[in-house]
Amino acid sequence: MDSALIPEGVKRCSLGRFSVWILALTAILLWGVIAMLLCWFKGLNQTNMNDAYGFALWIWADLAVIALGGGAFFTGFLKYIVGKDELKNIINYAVIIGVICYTSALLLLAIDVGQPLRSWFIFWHANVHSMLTEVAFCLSCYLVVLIIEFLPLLFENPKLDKKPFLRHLSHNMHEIMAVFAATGAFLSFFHQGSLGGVAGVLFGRPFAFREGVFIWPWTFFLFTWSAAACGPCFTILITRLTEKVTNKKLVKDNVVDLLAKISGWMLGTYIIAKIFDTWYWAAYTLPKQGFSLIDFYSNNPFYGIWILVAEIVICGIIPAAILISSGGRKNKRLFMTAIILAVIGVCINRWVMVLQTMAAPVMTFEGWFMYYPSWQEVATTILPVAYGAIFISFAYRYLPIFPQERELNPID
Amino acid sequence: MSETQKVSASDNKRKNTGGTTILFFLIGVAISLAVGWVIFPKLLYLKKSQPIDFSHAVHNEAVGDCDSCHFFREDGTFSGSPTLAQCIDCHEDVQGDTEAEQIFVEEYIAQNKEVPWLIYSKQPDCVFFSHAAHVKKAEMSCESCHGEIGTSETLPIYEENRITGYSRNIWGKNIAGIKKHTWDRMKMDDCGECHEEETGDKGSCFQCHK
Amino acid sequence: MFPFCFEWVWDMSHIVFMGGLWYALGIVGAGLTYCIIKAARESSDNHNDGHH
Amino acid sequence: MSKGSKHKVKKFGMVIDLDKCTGCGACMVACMSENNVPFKENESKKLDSITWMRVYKLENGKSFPEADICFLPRPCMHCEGDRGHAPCVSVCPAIATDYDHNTGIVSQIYTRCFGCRYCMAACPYHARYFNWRDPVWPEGMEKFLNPNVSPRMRGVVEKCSFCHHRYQLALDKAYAEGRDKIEEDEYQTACAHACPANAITFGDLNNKKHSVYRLKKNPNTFRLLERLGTNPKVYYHSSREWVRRAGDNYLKHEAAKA
Amino acid sequence: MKIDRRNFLSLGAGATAGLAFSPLPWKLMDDSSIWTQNWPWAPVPTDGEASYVDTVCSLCSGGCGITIRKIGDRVVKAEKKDSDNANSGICILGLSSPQLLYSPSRIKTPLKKVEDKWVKISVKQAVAEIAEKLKGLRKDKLSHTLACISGSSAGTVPALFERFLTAYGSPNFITVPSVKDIYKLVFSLTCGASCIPAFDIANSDFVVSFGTGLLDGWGNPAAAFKAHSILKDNKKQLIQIEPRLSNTAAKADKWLPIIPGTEGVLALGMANVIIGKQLYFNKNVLFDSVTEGFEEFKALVEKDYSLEAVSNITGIKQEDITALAEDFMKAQSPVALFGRGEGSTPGSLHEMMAVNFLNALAGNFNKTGGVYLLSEPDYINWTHPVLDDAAYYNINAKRLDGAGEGKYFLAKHLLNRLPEVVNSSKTSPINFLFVTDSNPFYTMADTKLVEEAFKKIPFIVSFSSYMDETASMADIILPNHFFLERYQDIVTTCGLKPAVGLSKPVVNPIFNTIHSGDAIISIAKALGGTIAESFPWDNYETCLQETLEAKKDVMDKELFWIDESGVSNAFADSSGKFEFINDKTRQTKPYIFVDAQGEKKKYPLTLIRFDSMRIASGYTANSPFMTKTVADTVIKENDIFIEINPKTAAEYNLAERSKALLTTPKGKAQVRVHLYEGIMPGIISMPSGLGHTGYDSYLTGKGININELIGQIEDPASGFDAAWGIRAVLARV
Repeated sequence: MDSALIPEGVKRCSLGRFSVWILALTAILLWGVIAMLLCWFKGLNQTNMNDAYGFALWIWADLAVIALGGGAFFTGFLKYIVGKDELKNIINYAVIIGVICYTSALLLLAIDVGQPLRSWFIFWHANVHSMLTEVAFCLSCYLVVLIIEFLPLLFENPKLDKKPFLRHLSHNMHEIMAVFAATGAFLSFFHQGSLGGVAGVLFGRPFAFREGVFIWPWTFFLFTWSAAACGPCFTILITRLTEKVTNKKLVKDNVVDLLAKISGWMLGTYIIAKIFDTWYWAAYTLPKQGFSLIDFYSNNPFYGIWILVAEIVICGIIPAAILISSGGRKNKRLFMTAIILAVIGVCINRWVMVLQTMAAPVMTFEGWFMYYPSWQEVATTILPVAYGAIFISFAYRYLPIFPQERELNPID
Repeated sequence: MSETQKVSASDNKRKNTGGTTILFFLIGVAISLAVGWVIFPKLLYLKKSQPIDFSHAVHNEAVGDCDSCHFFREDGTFSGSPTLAQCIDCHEDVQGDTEAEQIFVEEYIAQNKEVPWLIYSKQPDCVFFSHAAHVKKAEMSCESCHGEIGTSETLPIYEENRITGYSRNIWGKNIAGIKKHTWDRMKMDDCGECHEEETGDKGSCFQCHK
Repeated sequence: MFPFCFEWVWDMSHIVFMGGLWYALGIVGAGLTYCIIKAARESSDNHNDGHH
Repeated sequence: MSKGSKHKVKKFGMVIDLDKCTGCGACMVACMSENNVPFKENESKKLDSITWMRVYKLENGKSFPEADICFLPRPCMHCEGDRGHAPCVSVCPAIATDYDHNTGIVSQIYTRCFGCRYCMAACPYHARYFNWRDPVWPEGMEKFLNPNVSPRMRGVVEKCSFCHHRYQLALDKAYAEGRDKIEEDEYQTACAHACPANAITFGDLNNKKHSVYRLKKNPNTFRLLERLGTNPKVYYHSSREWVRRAGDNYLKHEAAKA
Repeated sequence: MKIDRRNFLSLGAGATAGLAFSPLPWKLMDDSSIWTQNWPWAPVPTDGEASYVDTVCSLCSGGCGITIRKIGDRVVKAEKKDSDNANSGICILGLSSPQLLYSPSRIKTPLKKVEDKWVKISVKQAVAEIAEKLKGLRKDKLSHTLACISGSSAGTVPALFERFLTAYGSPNFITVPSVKDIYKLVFSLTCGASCIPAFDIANSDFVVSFGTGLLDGWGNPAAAFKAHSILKDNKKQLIQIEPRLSNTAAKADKWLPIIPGTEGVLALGMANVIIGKQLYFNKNVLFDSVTEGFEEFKALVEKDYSLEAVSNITGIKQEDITALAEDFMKAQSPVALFGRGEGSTPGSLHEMMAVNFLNALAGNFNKTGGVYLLSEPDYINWTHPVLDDAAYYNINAKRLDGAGEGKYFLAKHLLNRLPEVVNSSKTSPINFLFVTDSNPFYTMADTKLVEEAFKKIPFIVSFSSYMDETASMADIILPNHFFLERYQDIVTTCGLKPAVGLSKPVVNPIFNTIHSGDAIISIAKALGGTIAESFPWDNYETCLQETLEAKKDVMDKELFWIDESGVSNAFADSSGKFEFINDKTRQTKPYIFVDAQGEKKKYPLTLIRFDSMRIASGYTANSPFMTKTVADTVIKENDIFIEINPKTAAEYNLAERSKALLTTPKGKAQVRVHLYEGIMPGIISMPSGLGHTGYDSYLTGKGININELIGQIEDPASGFDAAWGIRAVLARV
């Protein structure tokens, strides 16, 4: 029925099967939408956030999806600026994932703020000294860029492609895509960095605070770098997942291998910088404020030194080592482990920077603050996942995302 | 419908595309501009009449100045609109021959009911406005903010923003927010403008907010 | 965000921050406008070409 | 600092004598009553209970009978940070909170705040509170609301203002009387005024004539988390060493600030 | 021209572009945010002229001078009155008065219970119905079965009630007892005069408090706090002796934990040290000439209160006792305080006497920094009520509580005996009960017993302003004005120089309530005859005006009238000396200290109550603001916490916050535990003032009323309730 919309030369499942799949995802989406509406109409008392946890699950999810969505800017940067042309075979997907991640982030922020109808104050009455202002500006601008990067792909839909205007527009945009990609990379460097600054500038929170060069440019650098390292890993992970679901090979191994190799090097360098940062923080910054490292990893039921080990060693050094070595990349199982670990690693990092910062006591007479999200928070956090799956499903079905698909899966 | 028919039909359309497209575009623009500039303000504001008419001019002549009725209390706060207790001083009985006064005496004074005046310059609850700082310390005139209400013969229609509940005088009568006089608009930007001119900066938040 | 906003101050932070922002937005806007205008012209040219 | 102000700037602050504070909670209620702080049926969830002024109970950690406790009232510290860069002020994306260089008071504008709660994450004192719900006053009780402080709507952050409206009212009175300056006792916060033990002293830390100027110089005076560089304007006084030590973080073998 | 989809799109695009150049989207965006700034459901306080009215707070017996801030006709805030007057101050409760004034649990109109449901009635109707009932009772010659429980005995309103009972023909006017009753007894027994003590804490240089909650609500809290702060300023000593590290103990220079109930033993032990070391000579006091019974006392303490024995009993080290006694006597102006906690339970007479001997040994009576012995303000000089025969006959009937006779000869009122007296008779000896200015069903120990008694009483009239526990048991409620709505004279005698304060109406009554003074006058008038004759006043205000006469002008201006003449009253009669032991005290079998009820074997722990400034435990209950200040280690959701030493908790396998079943000989309750190093092992403590069943949703059902768990113990010397705790056992749930 929808064959006119399906790109030429590729095979898609039946509309019926597709509908069932979409319906199942929509059910999850609806659950999230209900939770979202509850938060909007009844207020944030629907969450388990409290005065000690002004930032919680949502802010973590925001930071995490923005880091994971970093695949878009970095792949774009590599393809258009650095000139790694093979990456054209995965850039479309990276952009789509980026669009999903960034729209999700904005949606979560819209639920997270107490007065969504006033949230435009952040632009109009901007405080240029606030990290969050920088984040908001760059985030929304970059989302515009992402959409611009996505539009040509959208116009390649067989039906839309028939309109001459759109066809030309798509063509023209392709032509100057390097300009957009460069702007996108510029904006991304800023907001990814500022997100690092969000926690790093909190000089009232010794767990998050970094001093001197370790706040600027170090923390900014760490966040940008980790997003650039792990974002492509996420793109690879989702690509592999899509291949698994569609039971097709969609991107050639050499493309993935190139991206993974670069990620590995990025991750490796990032982790060295991170270790240096942690060391300086533990050895010099903390003692000046009267703390020792172990203060932040003891006396509470959850945050032990394990989380530091997990973040830096298990989800940092190990995947970096695997991805850097060509042997590691060749071994399918090892490769996927590394990709998953890297994705988890950046999520742990964002979790720690947000939630552990809130959890650790600063005043000597307060204890650790523990928190678990309410179902409304969980549902609204899963909402983007369902939304993303639906988005990808439609995009995959109707848009020629993977240039190598036809070649890899010839229709007899 | 066959494929060929479809193509030719669209071909036909394309012929007069340029002209009609632009025409429709302009019609769209015109409709929107009319809605936005003319109809929207009419819908946005609810017109309300004051409970009774009042002539500032007559009163001003009788009592001499503004602060006979709008005075400072002993603690430095400003009394705002007069309460019934103040009016009774003169209006125990009907003084003149206006209908408004008769209504005032019969329906309010006699029944000891406060007049629910609609305050044109009412600022929202979050605003702390010190009349003392402006009138006493900075020696500003009432007109700089309240305009020529003091010499008016009759009370203008009060327009209430249906969404915000604000008096229209806050945004200003001009829907585009353009002002000619200092008193034409009373948004924060207008406060800031004068503060910047007079004191060198717009001031801190708490200077005007509570 | 704009120089006429209440909070605007002509200081280094505002000039750098907002300058960067408007610069980026300008590039994106100009690029997009260029593409649209070019596409519009091309599509009408195309149409003429097809007619001939 | 504002260009136009020729007069000497003020720096309002507090000195709280922990030897005198009995933990009675009068300051908390005075504050709530003065500032239209909402209340609800269950206020035992303390992380969801708005108390601009909160009295903490400190324990010395020793066993019976060496155990000791001390009460510590914690208003907003109105941190000066480095030249006005309080932890919360610089992070607010919409300038809903600012540092007034003429008074040293950190404001919070509820109608500007859109509830991102970044300031709460920034404040190490937990002095900032979020309105997780619409405040509700049972029928009739809205009558005691103070018109000098605007009630908050849900979804915004609020905190102690050093009863700034009392300063405004004092200034109004002074202006109306043709004065420019106010006396020490003309502007007192609700908590300082209410404290039955006179444990809270409030005034201009820059003014030699004000009691706080003298009291803050006592060697047994300390501030909370000074080492973080928050530069708070609330000073505490205690003759007990363990209490002074509890005011900041120290490494195990480090001596507390003298 | 055909309109097709393309034209439509074009129109839409044009409209969109046009809109962007019209004010509509921008103004709507601005207005929608302004809408969120002024949500119609968020209240906007109405502004108006501010005014300040001074009055006297009567929410507790402290009687502070306070200032009420009003905006228009609304009460907005209660504040400390700026004045040097010692009576000017405010505490957390006084600060709550605006909330209490507008509280949803205020009774808004007179109510009558019909088939267990409240029906609104008019004041007139209520008065008529009460009068009708009382007439019937009198006809049946049962006028003595009318009783009245009053929160206080001082001032014109209690006096009007007492006068009503007299005129009506009943001796059963009973006041709610407190430590003040014991203070009076201690001094009338040893100083031979009817006087009340004023402890000059601020000027003392060594204060030893035997469990007195100086900073936990005792006396006039605001004045006590001020005095304490002066002590601190002057670097003077405060020693607190009690088993729990209370707020007072925490502020003290030294906290001496003591086994509860043995405070009197410690005092006598200290006396023994003082006498043995002849430390009293330092004070130039020659005991044989200025005191009586000293030798006998000396013999007694030497015999029974050796250091070793006292140390064993009290759990305090011998050297600590000696040091304390020595320091006490070395001080220039030492003073010993007594009366547990906030003083809402009278306590053991002998314990108080024992402590007061220390004051005697220090010779600090009527000296700066010591104990002033003052007379009570005496300004109500009404003519005797007119009694008809019926009244005359019944007024001399035996008091139901037995006070003033036999073994209760020392006491004037014994409210604590009432439940037992009612419960032990087949039919209630009280047919009609007035309850005014008190909430006995809540505040009396042994709730079950009290409930049984109240249920047995056929007709109860409550004059409460609030739907409290007692009011909800009443048959008719004639709600009193709140103190901010009424005139009343407030007599303050707690630890300060006695003063009479004038509570003045700050606002017009906001509900259909009636001043209790007016209510009782109206009832008297409705009864007619001699009863009406005994109330010659038109209304309460004229009564007050006449009673206070010239003083009223002073009070209108100054709020207070302080009787400066009272100082010389002590030692006026009898021997004119301090009497350690005399005939009267010999009759009361000296020095039996009250132990806790319950078998030690079955109930190995001891439950004590603690008073907190943040929880009002008397007639006035907590405001929502006050409850908000209560820590989550005291109340969490509706669960109450008991404090327990971690060592003891470990024995019971209890961790912080674990639930436990607390059982005492009087009842059971589910509690949570809070581990507290500041409490003696083996002792558990629970706050008083919680567990209300009346009032509003801000208070009802929070925690447990400790009175449900604690029984009464009749003080063998005085007959007052002297229970300070009860034995208990905990079981993990």
